[in-house]
Amino acid sequence: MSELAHAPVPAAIGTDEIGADDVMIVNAARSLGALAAAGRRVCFVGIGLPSTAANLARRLYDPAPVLIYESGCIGSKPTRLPLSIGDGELGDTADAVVSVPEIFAYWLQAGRIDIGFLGGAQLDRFANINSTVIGTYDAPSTRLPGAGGAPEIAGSARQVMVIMRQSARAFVPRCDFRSSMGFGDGPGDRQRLGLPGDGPTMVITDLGILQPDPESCELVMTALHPGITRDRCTAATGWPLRFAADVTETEWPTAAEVNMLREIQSA
Amino acid sequence: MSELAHAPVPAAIGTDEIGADDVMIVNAARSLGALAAAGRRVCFVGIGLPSTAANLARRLYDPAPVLIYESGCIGSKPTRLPLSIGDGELGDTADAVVSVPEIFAYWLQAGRIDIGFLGGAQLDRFANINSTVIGTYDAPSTRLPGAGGAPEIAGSARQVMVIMRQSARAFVPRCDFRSSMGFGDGPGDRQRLGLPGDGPTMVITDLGILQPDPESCELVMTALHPGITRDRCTAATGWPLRFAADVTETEWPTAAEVNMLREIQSA
Amino acid sequence: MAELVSLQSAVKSLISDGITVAMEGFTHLIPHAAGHEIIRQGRRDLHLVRMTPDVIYDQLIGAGCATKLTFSWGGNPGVGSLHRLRDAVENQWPHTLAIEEHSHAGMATRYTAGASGLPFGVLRGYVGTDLTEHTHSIAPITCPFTGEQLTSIAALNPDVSVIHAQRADREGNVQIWGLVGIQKEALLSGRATIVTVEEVVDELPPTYGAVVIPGWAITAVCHVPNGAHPSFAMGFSERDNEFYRRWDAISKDRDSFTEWIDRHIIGTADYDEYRRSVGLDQASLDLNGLDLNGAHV
Amino acid sequence: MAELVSLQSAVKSLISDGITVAMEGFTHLIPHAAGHEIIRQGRRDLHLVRMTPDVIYDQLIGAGCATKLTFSWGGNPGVGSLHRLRDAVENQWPHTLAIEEHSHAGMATRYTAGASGLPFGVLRGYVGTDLTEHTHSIAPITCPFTGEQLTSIAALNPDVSVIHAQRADREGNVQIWGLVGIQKEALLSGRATIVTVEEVVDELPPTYGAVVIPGWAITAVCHVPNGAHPSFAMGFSERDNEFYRRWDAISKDRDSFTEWIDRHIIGTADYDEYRRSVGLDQASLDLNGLDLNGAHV
Repeated sequence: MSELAHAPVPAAIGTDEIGADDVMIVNAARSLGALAAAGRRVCFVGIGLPSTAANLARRLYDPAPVLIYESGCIGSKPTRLPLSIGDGELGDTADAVVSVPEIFAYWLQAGRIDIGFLGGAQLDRFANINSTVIGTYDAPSTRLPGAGGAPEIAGSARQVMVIMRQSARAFVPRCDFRSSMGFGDGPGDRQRLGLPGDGPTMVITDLGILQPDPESCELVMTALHPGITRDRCTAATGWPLRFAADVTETEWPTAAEVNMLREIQSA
Repeated sequence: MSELAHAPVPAAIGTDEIGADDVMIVNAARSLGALAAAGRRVCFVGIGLPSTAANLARRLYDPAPVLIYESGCIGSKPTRLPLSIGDGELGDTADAVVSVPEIFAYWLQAGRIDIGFLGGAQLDRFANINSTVIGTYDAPSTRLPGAGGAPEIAGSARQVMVIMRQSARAFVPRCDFRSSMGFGDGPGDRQRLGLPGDGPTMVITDLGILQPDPESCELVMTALHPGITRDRCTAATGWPLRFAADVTETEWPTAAEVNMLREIQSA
Repeated sequence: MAELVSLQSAVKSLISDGITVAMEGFTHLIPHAAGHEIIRQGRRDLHLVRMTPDVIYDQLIGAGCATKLTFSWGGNPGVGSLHRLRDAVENQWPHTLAIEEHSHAGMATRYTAGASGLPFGVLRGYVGTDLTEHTHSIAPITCPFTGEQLTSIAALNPDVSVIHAQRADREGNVQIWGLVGIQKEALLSGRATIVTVEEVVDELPPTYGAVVIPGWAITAVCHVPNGAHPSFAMGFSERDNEFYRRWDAISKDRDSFTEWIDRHIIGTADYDEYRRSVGLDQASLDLNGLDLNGAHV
Repeated sequence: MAELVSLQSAVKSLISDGITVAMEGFTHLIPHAAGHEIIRQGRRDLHLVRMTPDVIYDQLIGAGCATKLTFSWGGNPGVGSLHRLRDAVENQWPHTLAIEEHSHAGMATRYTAGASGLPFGVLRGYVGTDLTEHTHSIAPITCPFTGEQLTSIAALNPDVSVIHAQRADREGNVQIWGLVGIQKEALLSGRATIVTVEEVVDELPPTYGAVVIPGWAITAVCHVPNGAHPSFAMGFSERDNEFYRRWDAISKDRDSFTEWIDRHIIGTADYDEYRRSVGLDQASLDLNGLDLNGAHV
């Protein structure tokens, strides 16, 4: 837990400690809620942080995001957070359950997914994601799980949201391995490669929010969470981090947001 | 009805008249029964005569043929003969119902079909089938329904059985249009084109049975139904019909066969 | 997010002259009511796509709505010819009809590619047939790994895809069961989509063999009970084989066909009126006591 | 026509050293009992194929059964790393493991092509990633109709495909429901197939969302109740998340892993004995009163 845990806590929340992850998750949920309100509801979610934030948004907002899981679940409404992508709960509460080939072909590849919601081990300045290896591919210092569904989610979703804890180890100038394509080596790469989606439009971290510079496609800090300094962000970023002209401060999680998060976490 | 209708009827059958179609259907059913006994059970059937003969075989033999319909029905056991390929009865009685793309991709194309059982409007000496047009394609004298499922059934089934009424109009030297490939223009054509199946191994008609000559692939008469003369067959064939060295006579339908046929027809 | 609207307004807002329309249903769930509404609204110059044109397209073609047909089998199943289709192809009546012809496997592959967002699909098909000489939608393709030659076929993405289904809920989530045929691929390949349904319910009940398509993937859902007749909807009706037989007589002759269309389709305001006009009342389609001879045409 | 046989004899007769084996189940219905039997029979030099290697392959790899792995995501879902897989890739323990790596969409396309009798499949995928540099199974392909460049991928046709399912009847017809995942495509892509099932019944009862695969398309069906544990079979058991967490500790260390394998798998005659050995009795897997802490490992 970061110093956020010790940040002044509004009385409204009572004694409940709000950690940096809570702030990150709540902000991700808010973004999904805003996108749903704007008509971008269909969200292909990975397990872990994306699934937690997406389910929080589903409980907080109307219209709610429609959750798609790569196990073939369309419109899942789990009452408890799944440990795996294929928990029975995801199928039991889905509008439709389809095969794995179908979820990727008829739903993702066909362009029916508004938001691809991803995490990763490494993220670089052009929002490419590494979930494969740290070090070289043939002699890795750390073998990570691998790409899974991410390459095609990153390619075909109308837009991509990333949720990751920000640190110099994870936010690197260039990924050791490019598992999923963000903006490649910069402007025009996605178009050149014929990737239909807009790519990563927002990276939500435990420190704030990064978004691609419209010109350079480089991720720049556009918002900070309360109590987070620019120096802290710079230190937690492996490339010379730039800040947007108008960096905003995110709103501290409300009692309603935190209580709902606790409810789904404890379910 | 041919003169068969007036052929001497064994007492066993009582007064029930046995027509040329009955003889054709019963003989087709026998062939399916023999193939099922030899382990070739899975039969992709077209509607009409093939469906009637296949259902007769299913009721007469154990092991019985497994009936596959292009509407996506696997293992249908209809109690009454379907008028269309998609009668509800076919789905209600099936072991499995799958989508149309799946029946063609996972089941036919993958080589899981033992016997493709087809009819047609025109059949030529190399067992190619025309179900598209009589006359030229652009100005047809008769527009037929078209190829439907036949081209891929003829290509991918391990072997093909054809059931057709024999006449000089239907049994032509060369089809006006090749809707489904038999042996093309002769030996080696299927292999040259990479068609996996053996092609038509048997054509059952109201006059007898034709099979491809192992050398030339030309259809030759290998069996005649009781009371059918060679001249009759020659007159009913548009090419100089050849007869096998040992032309056999088929067995007259038994009471059991005819009674079962009447039962499924009247159901 | 599917809108629950009337069939009239769905056809009016989505189907305009000259577009490509696929109306699917493999014997089961054929969207006949939607076909009638297109005739009623006088659409012209349509490119109609369907694996098995069937009576529904015989009506549209005879009524002069179409100038092109893409299909794989054009007959009256178990009965014989589609006389209006034949008259159009053989005698250009009521006018010339361009045709593009495929096999069932080819059409299924085209819809599947379209539903998958791919520009083409691959199959083992057409080889050795004359079909290859009469379409530009297929081409040989070589496997990059084995060198084997196969057939590639262009994806189908109709401007509008129309299907009939059993049920929808108020969010427009659609439930289909029984012979699902090509319904899902045909629907998901459409740039816009219309689904007519037997009933609209608050919640879709669990149903054996059911496929559910989420409402957010559908443009319009229309409540049209018995909207598939003379085709059927498993759980709601049986195939009206007698109507298919009667259609042979109605459609054989241009005058009797035209009279039938004028009286029962052009001459009726909507599908309910059509059903009364041809003598199909609710009772005759009630599963218990279904009267297959109820179609007095 | 599927033979109903014991798991031991199915593995003995169908799985030999050096072949390619796919054992699928996307979190749901993972054929763990079959994996144990392969370890027990001491198979070596296998090429293991699976989208999500998971604990089942961590066990096979650590036990030295495999020299190659084809996969798309190799982790302990919701827990962390697969330590045996990592130890094999990072430190060649117990020996070198060659890997071929794909995306989920790519693997799904490979199985689908294999199940369809095609040598390759086509997808929009891999573009812009480094995955393309480490496999010979993908190649660019150009659409013959639009000129667009897409990705082609070689079909998968394992020598043996193994899945777990809920039910079979005496003819070996198999019924699967819930998250059907990649079960059907993985099974139908196999040159030979083994299906372990929770129960064998006289007749398959209608079940919501069920997929049925005919027995004549399957080589061997084996009755292995709870054969998916710690994965689950909808309608019979719940995922034993606690076991997945415990596996992290067991597998972290080579000695504790080896001791666990020797004691509970090599040291047991069959799956029933294994289950007693790890303290999983029937009661602990009864859906009513399921004890997620029942796995004393």
